[in-house]
Amino acid sequence: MARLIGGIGTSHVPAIGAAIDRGKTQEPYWKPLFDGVRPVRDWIEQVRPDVCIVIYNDHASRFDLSVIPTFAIGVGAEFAPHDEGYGPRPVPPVVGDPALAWHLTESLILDGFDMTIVSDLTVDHGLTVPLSLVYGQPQAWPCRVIPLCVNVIQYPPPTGERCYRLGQALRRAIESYAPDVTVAVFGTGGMSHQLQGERAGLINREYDLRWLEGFVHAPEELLKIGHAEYLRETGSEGIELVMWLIMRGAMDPKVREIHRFYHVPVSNTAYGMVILEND
Amino acid sequence: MARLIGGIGTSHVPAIGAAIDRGKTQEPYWKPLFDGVRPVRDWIEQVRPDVCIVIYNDHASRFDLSVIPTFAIGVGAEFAPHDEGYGPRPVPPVVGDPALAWHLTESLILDGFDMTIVSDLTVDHGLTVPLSLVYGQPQAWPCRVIPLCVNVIQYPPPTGERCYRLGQALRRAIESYAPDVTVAVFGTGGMSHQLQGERAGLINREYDLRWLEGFVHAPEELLKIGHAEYLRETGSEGIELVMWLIMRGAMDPKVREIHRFYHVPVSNTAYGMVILEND
Amino acid sequence: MMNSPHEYDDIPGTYVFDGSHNRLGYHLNMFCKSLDVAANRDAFRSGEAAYLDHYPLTPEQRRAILERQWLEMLRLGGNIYYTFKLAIFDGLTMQHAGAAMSGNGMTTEEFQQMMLAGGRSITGNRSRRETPRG
Amino acid sequence: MMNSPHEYDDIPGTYVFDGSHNRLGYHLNMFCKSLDVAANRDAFRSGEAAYLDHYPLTPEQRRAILERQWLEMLRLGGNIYYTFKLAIFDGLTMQHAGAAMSGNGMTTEEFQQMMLAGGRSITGNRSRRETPRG
Ligand SMILES: [Fe+3]
Ligand SMILES: [Fe+3]
Repeated sequence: MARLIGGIGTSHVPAIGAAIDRGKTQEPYWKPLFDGVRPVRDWIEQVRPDVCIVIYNDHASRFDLSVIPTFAIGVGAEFAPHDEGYGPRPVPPVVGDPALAWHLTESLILDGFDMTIVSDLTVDHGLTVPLSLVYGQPQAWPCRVIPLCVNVIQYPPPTGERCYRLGQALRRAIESYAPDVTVAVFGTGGMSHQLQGERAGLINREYDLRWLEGFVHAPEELLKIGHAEYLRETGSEGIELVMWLIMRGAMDPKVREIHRFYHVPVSNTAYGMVILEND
Repeated sequence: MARLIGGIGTSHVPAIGAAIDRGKTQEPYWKPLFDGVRPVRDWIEQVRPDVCIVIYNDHASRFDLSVIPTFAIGVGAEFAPHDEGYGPRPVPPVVGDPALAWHLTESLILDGFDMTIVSDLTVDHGLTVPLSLVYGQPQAWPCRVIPLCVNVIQYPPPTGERCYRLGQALRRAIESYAPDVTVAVFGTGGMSHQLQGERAGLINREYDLRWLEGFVHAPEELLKIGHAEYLRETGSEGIELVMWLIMRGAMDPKVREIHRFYHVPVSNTAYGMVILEND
Repeated sequence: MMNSPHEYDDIPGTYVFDGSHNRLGYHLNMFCKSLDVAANRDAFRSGEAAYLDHYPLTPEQRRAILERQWLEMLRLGGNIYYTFKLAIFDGLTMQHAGAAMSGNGMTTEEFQQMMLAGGRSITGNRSRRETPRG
Repeated sequence: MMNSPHEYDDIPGTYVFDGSHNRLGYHLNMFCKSLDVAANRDAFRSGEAAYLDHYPLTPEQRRAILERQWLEMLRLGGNIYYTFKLAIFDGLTMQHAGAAMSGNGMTTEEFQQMMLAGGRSITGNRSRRETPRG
């Protein structure tokens, strides 16, 4: 039977990918960040999941305004890195797990989640930067990957509550899969940041730290936070945090916290990471 | 405040569109059908909704296997008839209602339904045949139309229960719209039919009639019907009936039945129609 | 192709287009979908085999398409709404396709008569366990 | 453009990309999206005004694009992930765009310094009611 072995929460700032790709991780600007996330490398080396379900958002890359899915799942065999204007990132192609992805899709839809099923999917920094953070620069990614893509660009994104419920359904779906595979779930995006408007550059450290504490120890209390509060307190792009709640919903209510790290700034963003195991 | 003034359930067999387009409605094969649906013309003439929300499925027309949304809503200003291999149907373009469609989208997503938002949408017989049945051959459709497109081609479609809940949420969404417009909801597809395989041509009159009776008077009892029962009893394409349940969920639990009609065959399909008003 | 058992597996003469069928028939169906475009229909008409070279089909899928084996296409992952695009290309009706897929030599006229008489009966067609066909 | 009031309306300096913004900025954003394709970038580079003729833009949107008025594009329905494609085309960074949108003459260097010092403070930036800017 498939088994969920842990969850990672991490921002997915594009500049982190560029820093890794260009070998800048030991430069003064980057060293504090890469030192701070070092434990995730050790942890993943130890738990070695067969499959990573990466919850992320597409940034006007694969999808444009013509069709905007709220929740899309990638059921294809391979996902090429998308060209985001600089050429595709020099990372290995992302290998899917169609059998498990279709199992999850079927389970989630029958469980009342209205997934969009995507066979033809390129993936942008939202998905590849977390892989690079966790695995570094291997010749091939050492896990299969199932992309779970969430709309957070077009208002309204799904609510935090809905995301958490999707995570709970994802857990049921994983555990009803017969083959004996190990699965990790990544919730990506956030923390506070705003890329646009006169408030560009907004960071709300205090709110982020309080939210992270709740995220680990009392996630149900975060579910009543509405979009207006996220937009106001964490910035127009900080609302990406709802994606972390999918990962959290997949984990047990009580978890063991392996690592927590917070750092400002990364580009225009506050960076956060947590690693969780079921207790 | 917007107001839901009634619901229509109707099959959307492409041959019905062809019969109307070619002036064959009084031929012996077609006369019983068009006599049977006549009351819908009188009813719509009387209630004249400003907007029709048409729940239908796309038949590999606008969407293909690359992206399959479970629930998609058309927020565009106009929807051209799709060329399904015979050239587009000679019917007027379908005019949307972006303001209401966006209101519904926002309300539904915040209410926990994971809509795919579609701005660039052509519509096939699933949507245009019901319009022709109800309105005949006008120069322009006398209502604005919001397409609500449901996956029923790729297993698994949303469950009947989920569809009914979507209908209830749709009702809440309609009634929270400030402008004073009248709205009708069409549930389309079905009744029993199977287009494919050695069972092609399957019709299950007895099941259809019992289901219709339950649909009108005890819809909650239909919600426990699973996909395997629909596939088995109503044929592989009869599962389109789940779309009627979205309309039914939007109506009151107790309704006034204005009309009911059932006829076999239309092409390879059992035809059904109901007209409902809130009591 | 891994496929966990489903309650619908015992329905006779029915090819439920689930994830397994989607994976198996993806390119077959996308070939059919390409016939939506007039220029593609012309290209296919002027050389079917060469046109199919653009799609990574299995030899069985290629043969089923070229020989218009409507039932075989479903077995190889075809979805009726896609394969029917090929039937439309050939100028065929849904009654023709229905008769051809019946797999018992039924003619189009016999299929039409069956529909006029109320359609194929559900009796004996609910489950492989109850059908002689098994 | 009809827009029912939202709780987020009073957040200062923030353009929430909701349905109203989507409708207003649809073609502006889809123009930006077209720059994903190298051939389109070449075409735009060799004649910006002519390239824009292919998109049904308002005169205000055209001007904002041609003059790289980053804030104005947001007001006219632009979404930052789309308009930033134009900034990438120009070889600009997110810090440049951030400084330009600040609307108070801040330089890119000052914006970078603000980020290094912990970013723009939330204090005074929660609501139009509390900001002098109103
Ligand atoms: Fe992001
Ligand atoms: Fe249909």
